[in-house]
Amino acid sequence: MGQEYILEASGICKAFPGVIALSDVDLRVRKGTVHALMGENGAGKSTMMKILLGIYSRDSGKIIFNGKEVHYKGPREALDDGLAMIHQELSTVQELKVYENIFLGKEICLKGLWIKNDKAMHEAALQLFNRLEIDIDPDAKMKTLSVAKQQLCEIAKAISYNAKLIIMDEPTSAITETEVAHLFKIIRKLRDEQVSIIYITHKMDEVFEISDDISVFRDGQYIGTKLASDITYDELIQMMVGRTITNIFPKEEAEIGEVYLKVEGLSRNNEFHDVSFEVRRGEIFGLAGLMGAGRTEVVETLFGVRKKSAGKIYVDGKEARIKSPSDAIRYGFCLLTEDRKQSGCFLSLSVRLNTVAASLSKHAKGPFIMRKMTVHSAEEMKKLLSIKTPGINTPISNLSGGNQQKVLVGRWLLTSPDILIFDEPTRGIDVGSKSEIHRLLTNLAKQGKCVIIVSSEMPEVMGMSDRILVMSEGKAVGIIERKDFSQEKIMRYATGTAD
Amino acid sequence: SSDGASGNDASTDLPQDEAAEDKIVIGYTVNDLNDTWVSSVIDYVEQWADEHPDVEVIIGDGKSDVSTQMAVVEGWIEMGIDSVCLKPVDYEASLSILDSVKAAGINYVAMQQDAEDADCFVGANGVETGEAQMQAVIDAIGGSGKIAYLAGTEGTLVASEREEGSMSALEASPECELVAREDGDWLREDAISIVETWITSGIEFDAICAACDEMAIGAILALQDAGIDDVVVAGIDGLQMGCEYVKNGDMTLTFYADAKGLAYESLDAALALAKGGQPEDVVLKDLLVNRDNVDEYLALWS
Amino acid sequence: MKKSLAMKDRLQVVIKEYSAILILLALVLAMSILKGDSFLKSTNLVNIIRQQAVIGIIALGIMFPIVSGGTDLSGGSVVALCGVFAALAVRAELPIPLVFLIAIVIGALTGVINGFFIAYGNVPAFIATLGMMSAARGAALLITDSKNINGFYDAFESIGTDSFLGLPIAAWIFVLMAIIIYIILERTKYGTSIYAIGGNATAAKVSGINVRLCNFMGYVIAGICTGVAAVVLTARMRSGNPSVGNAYEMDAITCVILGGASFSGGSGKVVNTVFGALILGILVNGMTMLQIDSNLQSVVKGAVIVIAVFLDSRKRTD
Amino acid sequence: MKKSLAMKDRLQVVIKEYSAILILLALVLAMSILKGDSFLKSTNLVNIIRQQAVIGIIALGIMFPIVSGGTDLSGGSVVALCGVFAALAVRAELPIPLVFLIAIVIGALTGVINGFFIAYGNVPAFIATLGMMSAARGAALLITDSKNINGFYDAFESIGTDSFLGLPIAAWIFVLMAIIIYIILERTKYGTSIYAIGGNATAAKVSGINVRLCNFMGYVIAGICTGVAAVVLTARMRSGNPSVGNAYEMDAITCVILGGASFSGGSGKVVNTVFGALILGILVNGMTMLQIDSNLQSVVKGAVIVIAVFLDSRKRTD
Ligand SMILES: Nc1ncnc2c1ncn2[C@@H]1O[C@H](COP(=O)(O)OP(=O)(O)OP(=O)(O)O)[C@@H](O)[C@H]1O
Ligand SMILES: Nc1ncnc2c1ncn2[C@@H]1O[C@H](COP(=O)(O)OP(=O)(O)OP(=O)(O)O)[C@@H](O)[C@H]1O
Ligand SMILES: [Mg+2]
Ligand SMILES: [Mg+2]
Repeated sequence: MGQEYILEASGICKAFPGVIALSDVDLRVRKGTVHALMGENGAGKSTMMKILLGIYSRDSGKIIFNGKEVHYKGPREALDDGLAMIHQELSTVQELKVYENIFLGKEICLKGLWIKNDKAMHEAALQLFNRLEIDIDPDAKMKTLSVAKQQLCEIAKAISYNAKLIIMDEPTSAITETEVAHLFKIIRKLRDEQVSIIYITHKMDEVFEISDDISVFRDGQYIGTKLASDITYDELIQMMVGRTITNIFPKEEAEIGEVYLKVEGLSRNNEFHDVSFEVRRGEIFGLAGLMGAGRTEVVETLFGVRKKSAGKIYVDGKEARIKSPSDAIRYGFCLLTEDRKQSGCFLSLSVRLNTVAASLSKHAKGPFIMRKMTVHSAEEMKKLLSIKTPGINTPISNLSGGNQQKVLVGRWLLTSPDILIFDEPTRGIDVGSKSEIHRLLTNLAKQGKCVIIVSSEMPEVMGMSDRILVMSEGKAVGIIERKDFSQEKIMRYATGTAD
Repeated sequence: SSDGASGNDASTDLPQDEAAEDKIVIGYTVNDLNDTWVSSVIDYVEQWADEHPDVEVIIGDGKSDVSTQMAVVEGWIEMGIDSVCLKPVDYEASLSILDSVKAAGINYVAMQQDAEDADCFVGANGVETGEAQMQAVIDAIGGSGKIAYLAGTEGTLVASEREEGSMSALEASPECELVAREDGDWLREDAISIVETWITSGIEFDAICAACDEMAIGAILALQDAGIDDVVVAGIDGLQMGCEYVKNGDMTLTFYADAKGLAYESLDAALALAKGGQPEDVVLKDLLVNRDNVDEYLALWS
Repeated sequence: MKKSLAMKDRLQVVIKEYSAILILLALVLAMSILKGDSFLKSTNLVNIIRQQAVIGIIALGIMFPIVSGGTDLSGGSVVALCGVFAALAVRAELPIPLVFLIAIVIGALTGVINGFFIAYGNVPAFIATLGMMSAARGAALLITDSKNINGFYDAFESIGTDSFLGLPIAAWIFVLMAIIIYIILERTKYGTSIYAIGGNATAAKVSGINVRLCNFMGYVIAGICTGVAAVVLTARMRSGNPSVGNAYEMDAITCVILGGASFSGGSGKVVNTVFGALILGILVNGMTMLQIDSNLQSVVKGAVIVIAVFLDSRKRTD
Repeated sequence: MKKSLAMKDRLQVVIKEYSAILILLALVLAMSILKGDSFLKSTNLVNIIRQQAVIGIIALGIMFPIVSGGTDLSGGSVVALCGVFAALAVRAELPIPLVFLIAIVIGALTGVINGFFIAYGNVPAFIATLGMMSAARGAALLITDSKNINGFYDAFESIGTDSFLGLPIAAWIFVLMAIIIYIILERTKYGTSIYAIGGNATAAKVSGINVRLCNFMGYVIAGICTGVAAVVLTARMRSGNPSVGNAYEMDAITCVILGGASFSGGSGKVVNTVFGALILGILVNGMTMLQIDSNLQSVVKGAVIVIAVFLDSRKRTD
């Protein structure tokens, strides 16, 4: 075991108003290794990383990077020193082109001038993408890319700094297995080039696949570091949550009733065509596919966020005319969207208002909001979903990513929906909470509700669903029954190599 | 050579659409059409235009902005009109407008402010009016006492002229003291608030001299609210509203600024110039209106 | 230990949410020292409230556009347009409730136009309301031929002058409007939707809120408030003046922002807007009392507003 | 098949990005039909450019605050303040480059103050620049004692009147400024940072961009542009007038937005801002030529701006 450390942080403390995010935390990363950082939502992982980069100032502690003690005042200095980061929340500039995003802050300029050299940047971006085997047009505007592709751009951007240490804060939460495999190939190549990686994720199998060392945080405290080869799955979970979790995907057979939701020939311009399926009461229905397959578009169209160009939707045998999300909610739909920052959270508002936002009518008498009722509901959801927050009146922006996601789950539970559509429901959620959410979905199905989950995590869709609809390039290629589930089969459908 | 550009010559040079109508076209531009007094000038301009069906009068609003007024006149020059009457937003800028108007061979009537190259001048002297107003106020309080002044919008020509005149009259009367001065922005509502505040802050005054009737009325409303009725209030404009306040005794005096004179004299001059004549300059007098002669002026409005 | 931390936190939250009152207190203190005898006189304090009633009522209405993430620049012109109609109604000897109704309807109508273009036409709020600013001014001047409208009956004028229980009627109307707006914005479903939209319009839409309708209604409410303000202004001036209200929208927006609302939407409290209006009022009143040169007043006013917000935002980030 | 789609797409992109020119063409067409002979005269077209030079140059500078997600309301007052200083310099017979320098320094100074409070003091741009609007106006009036400053030498006045190669010098300055601003905003690293900050300030920050410094610089550039505009205006007026420039900031912002920039920041093209300035110019010039009643002009101007942006935004969403 090489003992040369690229990064040694010790005694790091950080407090936010009302929260102690980190107390006396250590982290040592060996040169040329992949160091996984694990911990529940709100454990302080992202905060620690932002402190390393100088985005947050630390209250106390010492950081030695590449042999010298550092006090970064901002990301600029860190980046210049060879410390780059892929952030948990997408941080792309939507109006700029892809290559402009990649070279943001480090534009290639004409010699001796401040004038940009767009051609050179375009070329360099193309080369970078080729090296990483990513198929994205560097000239496209960022906003025309799917979330997954934007995530790939972020990965490419971090790599383009030629850093000595790259921090990856949940880089795979928005991408599918193919891209994950691809990312791992890149990571291994980087490791061989003596680049170190801090890899934060909630996906257990990834950790064991890619990492050399594993460090665990819990409640802002440093629990320990182990060699990945020295620790078992259960031990790791024990370290993270302080207890053991037996079943991550607690699928229980629910009684399948009659068809409740029927979708016929749903189409939308050039996004997807002729998608038809039925979901029965008590059924968990999965949607799988590669990124860009159009799953998000299908569910958003179902929910009235996007306008359909053809097709019919039946709920309980009657045609449902859905023109807007409020129509959909009236028919008993709910939709947990895939991008919580863009279309989920009201960042400046309190956890309480975020929780009740979709069920205002339920918390009102006539036109008036009953504050007490909202407090009650918010507290209830906080308890039910074990949301970690100083209080329900804290702005949701102060919560960790996973806890924000839980608030959104709570928001939809409060609408007591009949048809639950969850698009990437456990994105960024830790193992403990993940199994809670899965249990919750199972229970809802048991109560006779329809559940549709879209997930890029193959074990999740396969573990949870009764049937899976696989999509490929905007078409529904086939529906697979639970008894026929296998990764290979789904992949064959998804890549369009089925028959 | 451009000096003698007569209407007859010009009409043959004009672009077709003007020539076809064969009308004399006069552009009449003011500093700000929405000023209460200016709008009554415009009424007389329209009246004059009705009386002269053979002449077309175009009205241009300076909107209190030099560039706007310049742009308006530059547009007219392109249209090839015969005469321009101009009440300037800004005096120096009007000289630059004057240059381009003369360069295009168009007649120029200066209003309110004389300019050397202008073909004719029609207007009153704001400094004199201000001086006469303050003198009348001083007389009304018996030659000695405390006076507060409500000025027009800072930086506007008329406001500074009137204030300059008023202050020189005040300096000439050592018995009188200026106890407060504020910019009332020509507005009634600002004047109300200012005078209310003066009263509560314990400033005592025997007279309020306001640079226009609207502000004088504002002062009166504030005084009435506070139950004060022994203060001399003076304005300038002498329009219907002001005269009514003089008539019922709330306003002590105002000055009739000759709106009709400004409209008629300048348009007559512009017409004469367009026909090749050489009209004389006209100096208008702003006339004192008080209880004794107010009925004369009220009669103008009936 | 933990408890005292919580207390401190709570205090911080209070200071943060109601910081406008601190600025207000600071100004009051400063004026009391400089000019205590006349400034603290109850008639003066009542005057300040009355003087700020018009701006304050407009500011209350503008909260809806601002909290929902938009803006409304038409207030100053619309107050003139509504005032002109109110004055015409008064001159026609219509009873007071009808005068209010007419002004409110005209105000609401301008709000409908603003709201239509902004909420349903995707026109940026700045442009739509700037257009309305220009159009409403033009309309007011066209209707009146640039002249004042006079000849009011006494009962109407009393809105501007009379008092009730020691407070001028204008101030009562301000208080009443503040309560109504408080209830609508902070106590109803609709108001919560406005905050949500300001927080994140996409998320609001996905949560089943009719974003367009709510935004639209916000501009209508802003128009209605401006209509009410117009009646108060007209009664105070005892005439309908088509060129009144110039730049009132700026003062109104300043009140809202001084009250701590953010331009990016999603925040703002009604009571703070009222404080904001009083801050502006005291500033102007104080400078008039101190007989500061009126050009210097512009400089001081600008500086005080910026520095107040500056100190405020420093305190928050600490 | 795929190719023709791409062509159509590209056309759509062009229409979307340069829609200001369509409005411009529509207005030119309308005026040519209504009043072709006088409107299309080259002297008239040149006049329009000269008339819009001042607003246009201010608008170019305001692009930095707007693209970075802020705003600048101080332009109208700052142009007066800089103009006053320029006029004092001219009266002191200083050479033209020095006059420009002085106006630019004063403009930059106001920008420094704005930028300091906004970028480093977390004061909302609206409030900081509104404060500057008030303060700069007061300062201009104080310095001049509310009077004009006259007595210019001829060479200076020629900036406002003379032509070079058929184009007035004022127009040349406008064109030159447009080119400089184009290069800074759309061709340099700094400009890209401004777009990035407007698009996503957090992303910009984590990419190592010094967000505060870039924002700060943006306000300074806006001030500098206003300084240049002030010299042109002063030369055109032949005097330094402390009350000039009222509401110029609104016209300038309108130019930028008519050019398709978004208030939320992150978008906007220099050439479109120039088109925006010409659109406003043609609108005013055209209405003067058509002899539309001036109050009606306000109504028409407001309506045309809103409807232009409305049609534009409809076309985009289609
Ligand atoms: N800007 C902030 N202001 C206040 N509190 C914050 C802020 N950022 C984080 N926190 C708090 O600090 C704690 C640690 O958050 P952090 O984002 O580091 O967690 P995390 O381990 O990354 O969790 P996740 O897995 O959900 O991303 C949380 O309790 C969170 O509420
Ligand atoms: N805003 C947009 N503008 C234009 N095209 C878009 C936009 N959003 C998505 N697309 C395109 O639509 C297609 C499908 O999008 P998306 O990748 O979100 O589907 P998905 O199946 O939900 O994938 P995933 O959820 O894994 O990202 C992609 O080709 C994407 O480029
Ligand atoms: Mg995190
Ligand atoms: Mg998706």
